[in-house]
Amino acid sequence: MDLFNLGIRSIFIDNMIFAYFLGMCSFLAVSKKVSTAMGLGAAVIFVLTVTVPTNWMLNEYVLKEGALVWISPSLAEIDLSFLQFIMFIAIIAAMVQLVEMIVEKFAPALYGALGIFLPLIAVNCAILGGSLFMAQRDYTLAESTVYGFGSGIGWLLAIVALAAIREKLKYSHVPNGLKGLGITMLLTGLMGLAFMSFMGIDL
Amino acid sequence: MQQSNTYIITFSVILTVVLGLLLSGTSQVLGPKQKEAMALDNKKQILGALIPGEEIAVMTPEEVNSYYESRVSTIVVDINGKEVKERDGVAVTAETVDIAKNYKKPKEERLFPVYIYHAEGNPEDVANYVLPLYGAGLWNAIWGYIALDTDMNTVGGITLAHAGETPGLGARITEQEVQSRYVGKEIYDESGNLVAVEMQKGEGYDYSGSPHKVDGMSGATITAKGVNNMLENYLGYYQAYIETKKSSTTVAVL
Amino acid sequence: MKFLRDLLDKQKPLFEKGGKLESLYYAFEAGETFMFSPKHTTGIKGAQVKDAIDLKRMMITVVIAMIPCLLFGIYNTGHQHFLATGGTTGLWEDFGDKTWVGVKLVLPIIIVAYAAGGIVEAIFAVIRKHPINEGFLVTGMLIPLVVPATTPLWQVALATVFAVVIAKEVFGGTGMNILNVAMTARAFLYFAYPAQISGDQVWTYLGDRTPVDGFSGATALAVVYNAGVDGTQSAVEALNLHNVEALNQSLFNFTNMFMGWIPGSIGETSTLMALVGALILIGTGVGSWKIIVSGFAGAYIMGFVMNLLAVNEYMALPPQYHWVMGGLAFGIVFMATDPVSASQTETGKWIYGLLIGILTVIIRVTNPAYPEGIMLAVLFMNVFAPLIDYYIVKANKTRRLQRATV
Amino acid sequence: MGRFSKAHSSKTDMSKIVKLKKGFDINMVGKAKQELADFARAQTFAIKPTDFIGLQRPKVLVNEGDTVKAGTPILIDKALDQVIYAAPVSGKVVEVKRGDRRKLLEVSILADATITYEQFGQVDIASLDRDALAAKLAASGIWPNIIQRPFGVVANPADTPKSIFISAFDTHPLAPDCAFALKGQERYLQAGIEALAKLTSGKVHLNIDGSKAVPAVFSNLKGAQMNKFSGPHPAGNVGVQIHHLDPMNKGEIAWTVSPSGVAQIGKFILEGIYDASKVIAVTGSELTKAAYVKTYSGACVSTFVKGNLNSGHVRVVSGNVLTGEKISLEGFLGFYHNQITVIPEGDYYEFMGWAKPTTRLSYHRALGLLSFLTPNKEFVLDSNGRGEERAFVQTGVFESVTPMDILPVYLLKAIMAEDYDEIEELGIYEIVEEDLALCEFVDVSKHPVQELVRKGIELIQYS
Amino acid sequence: MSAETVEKAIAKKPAEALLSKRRKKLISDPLVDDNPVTIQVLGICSALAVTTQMKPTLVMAIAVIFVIVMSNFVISLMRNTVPGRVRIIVQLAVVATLVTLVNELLKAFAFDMYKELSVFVGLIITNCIVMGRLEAFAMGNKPYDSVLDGFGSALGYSWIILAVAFFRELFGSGSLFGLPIYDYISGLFGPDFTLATNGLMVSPVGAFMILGIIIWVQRTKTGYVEH
Repeated sequence: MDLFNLGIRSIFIDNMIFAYFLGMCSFLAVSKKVSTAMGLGAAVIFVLTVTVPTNWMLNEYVLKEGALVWISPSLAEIDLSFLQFIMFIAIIAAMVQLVEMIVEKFAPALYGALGIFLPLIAVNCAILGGSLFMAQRDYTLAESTVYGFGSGIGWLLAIVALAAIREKLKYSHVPNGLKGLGITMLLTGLMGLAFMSFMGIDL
Repeated sequence: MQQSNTYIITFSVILTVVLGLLLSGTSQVLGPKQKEAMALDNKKQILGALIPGEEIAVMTPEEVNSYYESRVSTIVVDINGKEVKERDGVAVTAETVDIAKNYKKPKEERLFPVYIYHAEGNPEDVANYVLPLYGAGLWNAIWGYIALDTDMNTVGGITLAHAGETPGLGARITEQEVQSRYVGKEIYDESGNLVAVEMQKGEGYDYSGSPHKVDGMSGATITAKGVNNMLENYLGYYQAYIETKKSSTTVAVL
Repeated sequence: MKFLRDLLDKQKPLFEKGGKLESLYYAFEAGETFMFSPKHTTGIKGAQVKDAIDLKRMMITVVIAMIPCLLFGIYNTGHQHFLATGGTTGLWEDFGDKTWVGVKLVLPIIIVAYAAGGIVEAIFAVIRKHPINEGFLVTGMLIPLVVPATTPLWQVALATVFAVVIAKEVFGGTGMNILNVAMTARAFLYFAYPAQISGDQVWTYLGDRTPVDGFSGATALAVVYNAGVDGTQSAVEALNLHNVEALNQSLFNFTNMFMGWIPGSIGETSTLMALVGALILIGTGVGSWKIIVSGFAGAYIMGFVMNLLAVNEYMALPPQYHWVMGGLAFGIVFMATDPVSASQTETGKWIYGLLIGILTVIIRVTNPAYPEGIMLAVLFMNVFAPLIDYYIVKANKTRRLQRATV
Repeated sequence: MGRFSKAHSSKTDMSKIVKLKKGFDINMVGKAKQELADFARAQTFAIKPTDFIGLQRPKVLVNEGDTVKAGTPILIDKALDQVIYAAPVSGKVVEVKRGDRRKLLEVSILADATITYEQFGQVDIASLDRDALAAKLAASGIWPNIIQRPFGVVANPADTPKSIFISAFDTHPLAPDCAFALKGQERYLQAGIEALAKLTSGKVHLNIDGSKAVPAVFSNLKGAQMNKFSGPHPAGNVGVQIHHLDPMNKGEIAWTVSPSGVAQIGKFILEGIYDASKVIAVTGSELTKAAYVKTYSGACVSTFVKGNLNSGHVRVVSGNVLTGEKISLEGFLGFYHNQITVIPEGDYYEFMGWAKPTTRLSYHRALGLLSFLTPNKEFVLDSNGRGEERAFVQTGVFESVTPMDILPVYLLKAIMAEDYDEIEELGIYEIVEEDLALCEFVDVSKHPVQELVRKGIELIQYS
Repeated sequence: MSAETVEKAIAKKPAEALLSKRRKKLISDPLVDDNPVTIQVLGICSALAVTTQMKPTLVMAIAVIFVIVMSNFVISLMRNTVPGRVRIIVQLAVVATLVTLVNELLKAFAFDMYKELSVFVGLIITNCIVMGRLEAFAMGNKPYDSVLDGFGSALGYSWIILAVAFFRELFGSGSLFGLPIYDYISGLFGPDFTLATNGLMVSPVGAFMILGIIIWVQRTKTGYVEH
């Protein structure tokens, strides 16, 4: 039940976009069509679900203070947490590469759909954000996986809904100064307002 | 520009070594300073239950440290009120106990630090016992410290903090005005049962006659409920310890 | 009428192209077409005759459908005031006084909402050179109905301005907006000034009189929520027992809630009046019966599912109670059916309405922060309506495409 | 055939029966009595290039003062020059009227007392191959009766359509009864159908009103698949019928011909002449006498209308009130029109017209619209615009008057945004203006729907 | 072309002024006309979350300026030695190192800020402006120019988030840099006069709204229209 709760939280309440503004660059850039938004969203889910638990293991067994005791108890004093950022981002970059290669080899159809988005993802704040939040909040391995997956779903929901709205907005009469980024910002704000309905939900 | 693999590898190795050295060097240099900063932060929070926030805000780090050193001593107890000096072969001090992390464990395994506020330089001349609090508010975690007078019944002060309560509503628990409502309240009823102090619904009522009730915060029922639960829980966890102290002070008075 | 027409004809050249006040043309046009439907005729090619309805008439129909809620709301505002302050407790006693209290409170809110909305509309119309939208006829009435009678007027004005600008005008005006404008206004108030639109103190106007002993001011939703937390009595019992002692009557029995003799936002308390509005909307075809039916059905279904789970007393509340508590009926009838922000495909309307009902109950039961789920459910589904439509339109395209390749 | 929910079609070996529920019959005052009136004969006749959609670069082949016979070439389209647009009557060319930038508007002919015909010779269908038949029809002046789907333009004789559709009934307001208008023309209809069957690789569909008994004039026709359609307007629109029989897909071509066009083709086959005569309905609330009259394509309507009016301020419409065109009292009947409608002109102000109760006709039932109380009443409709244009507000009415699996509002919005892919995917190939004409009528936001449809078609056609 | 002019062209160019016109433009362009946030739509992610108050926002802005300027400088120095194939990784590594430095410094010397900014310092790594400037400018220009370019972009970014924070803190908390502005104002008008703070401003929604309106105003002024 706790895991379920965490999943719901990460999708709706701690939504990467509406609560933390993470992944905004690609959120704004790739939300013009539902089909591409869907592709990027799927890629984000995929990468988040893979990198958050991976980084959890890295953090747990390498970086944290005293994490290295599994090698030798004498290493208990060693605190490598200053390497957290650089290692996390390295893992993410590497994982994205790896995922790209694996998908290309074993699921060419999926690669066709996700391929162009994967390189974009390495520098998507939401991915790094997922790992950093995981570390800050001290999740367990299971929680990390659920959290990564849930955050991805939340991100996908947000970008796909935005894309559908933007497709509809083609017929609107938006003031010149607001076209593009401006209206998308206001729209994201309004969507955030709607997403606030889930804040405080306690299952 | 296409370079050979050897070049790339050499470059990467050099870069990694340089950056790694730079970072570990910084970490070595700054490490102690960071630990100090963390400890200081902790101390400020504890003192918050005892002296007004504005006073703490103007104190220099040295002043905080020396004030804390001279006025606060600590012990760690378990759920049964027994003092814990070490666990799993590691020495335990109040400063090393992470309340938030303990909150995740079953209460039997938790460690409960107690901060004893005493006359300057004299740990025997106790003024207050400060107990940590931790719980869930409306959105996120809330925490704080409560100071009990030596009778282990009267509230000497409370400090509350939150991670993300609604500003203007639940977030008001950090206001001096709200926290001061607790001062002078009692946690035991006449028949000696632990009842804690309960924040009421609605605001603007006078509860000066009821020692276990404080005025509520309008529109922040859930946060208030969170505070109530947190108080009830933590006073409950410390009940064993409180009872021992209580009996000892009662004896002393007699 | 002739005099008025002549007057307008005389002034018209001033506002037309080349006239001195050309820039204010649309403000003039709004006034003119409000008084006189225009004389222009159909074009040379295409339909030579037109249906008798226009957007203005459609919008005013929605306003008319809200009148029962408004009148009831005005009276109920006064009634609740007298109940809470120890006045007469009979429903129809002191009819005049109660009406007067209600009018005194509600009328200024309506005036402020219309004035603020109208001014913003006019400014945008003049600057952006588009006709003034009739949409604000509806918005200006909806906003007063979804706020408590005690809401400060400046907040009403601010919320109206915010909603009209950010939720509507930046998209190009009525017909282009994504979120329901009135709901955005309410959500704005809810998040910006929660103290004045939530809690127990805001629903009943007390004035400078002191409430009777035992008066709590809580809404039915709050009572049920507390019953869920306490667990000492069933939710229905809690409702039935509420306020019995002080007022010598059960405030929240089913009939009272259905009729609307309970505290709440001005226009939302009476399920009966909302249903009268629904009849008008469905009868005239202005509101989608699909959304209304599926909305109520969704709430019932989710209420029923909650019954099956029944972790606490709130969840065990009989589903039909969800229909009569809070603003569910009003929200589904008047907010969810807004043709602009709702799903625009016929199949989509079923899904849209159903999800609103379901979400409302979920939010009510599981979200202690926002007892009133309907507002957020409508907004949330407004956000997702384009996505629903996207897939339904896509299905249409796919059918066409498949037909071609088969 | 898609998931079209409100239509039930049952397939027999030969014909289909389709029942449509969506749509709306506009019930107006001024139906034509089923009798031929003795109006004075029309004097002048015109051929208007603007009647032929897609006729881009008309070239006039005659000069003012020339004498012509019925069937003499008057115009050609330089873009499709094998198709002749011919004189409907014999007589003298009195005017070649041009508008702005010398745009050709009409060529009018003062008719002889007795019509003489160009002789093309009888056609033996069996002995000609398809292309030769097409070429012969194209050169005679009757070809423009054949319309191509998609786009609703004059067909190209070089194409072979997948099928040819004839809607043998008209559900437009005050529309003429085809059976009455074609009485006695069975022979020509039969020959026309045979000729058309030769032109297509598929079937010729003859669609008749399923709510009535099969009119005698159609009952014995052979060589065509007879389908029955019933329901309110636009059940009689050939576009709607195509949608339910054999829908148009991208890249496909079908042709449509009106019943009077079929009869004209048949007459050409059997007698070798271009006889542009047809029986039209003279209708509308403002006429003293509403009846049928026999005349020729492009007739000047003044002799039918003048002296036949019961009020002064009227609008004369060539065609019906949904898809027709406003013409003057001296104006000419459109090439494809079989009907004139005369209604009151609506250029008046009305105090609080948007709110006060009215008994005017409305598809809706909003506040103060009392027309629903009298469902069988015949209404007098005038040409008032009934409000100003606004943004689309989606209430689902467009869908409820369009018995096709098409999303009209999405299509129209895509056209407004000039989104080519969307326009194509949402079904522009399946419609022409008349198919969404009812949407234009019922629209509360008063959009020029038919104009938009044409714009969309042109975007796709010329992209 | 005469021999003379050729000779002139070959002759060593005079050293460019320390702040020549061209270099000034490097700094001023990103402030308004080519603002990384409002025009180029970059870097919105990482910092909006901290804009509820001026103080953390200012710290964040300084951190971003430091990271962008330093990384531009370092990468520009290495631009001829970095292997093309791994340049993204190298850039990431350099940026991550710099960000870690900032984080460690904050932790040691401004612990309150460290707590307040939490993970958002780390997220500077993925701020699109940083990587964007490295790729677009530092990889192909000399160190000094790169520093100026980075400084300009970072300033353009900073004033935007500071402006957002200004309105959010003022309307949302009634204060600026923690100074209770609303209280002062109320004080001027007597005890009955109170200004209510707007809760929406402290929620993320407020940030989107404020930024949207800033973009609206700014683009209307510059006349920039996105298609």
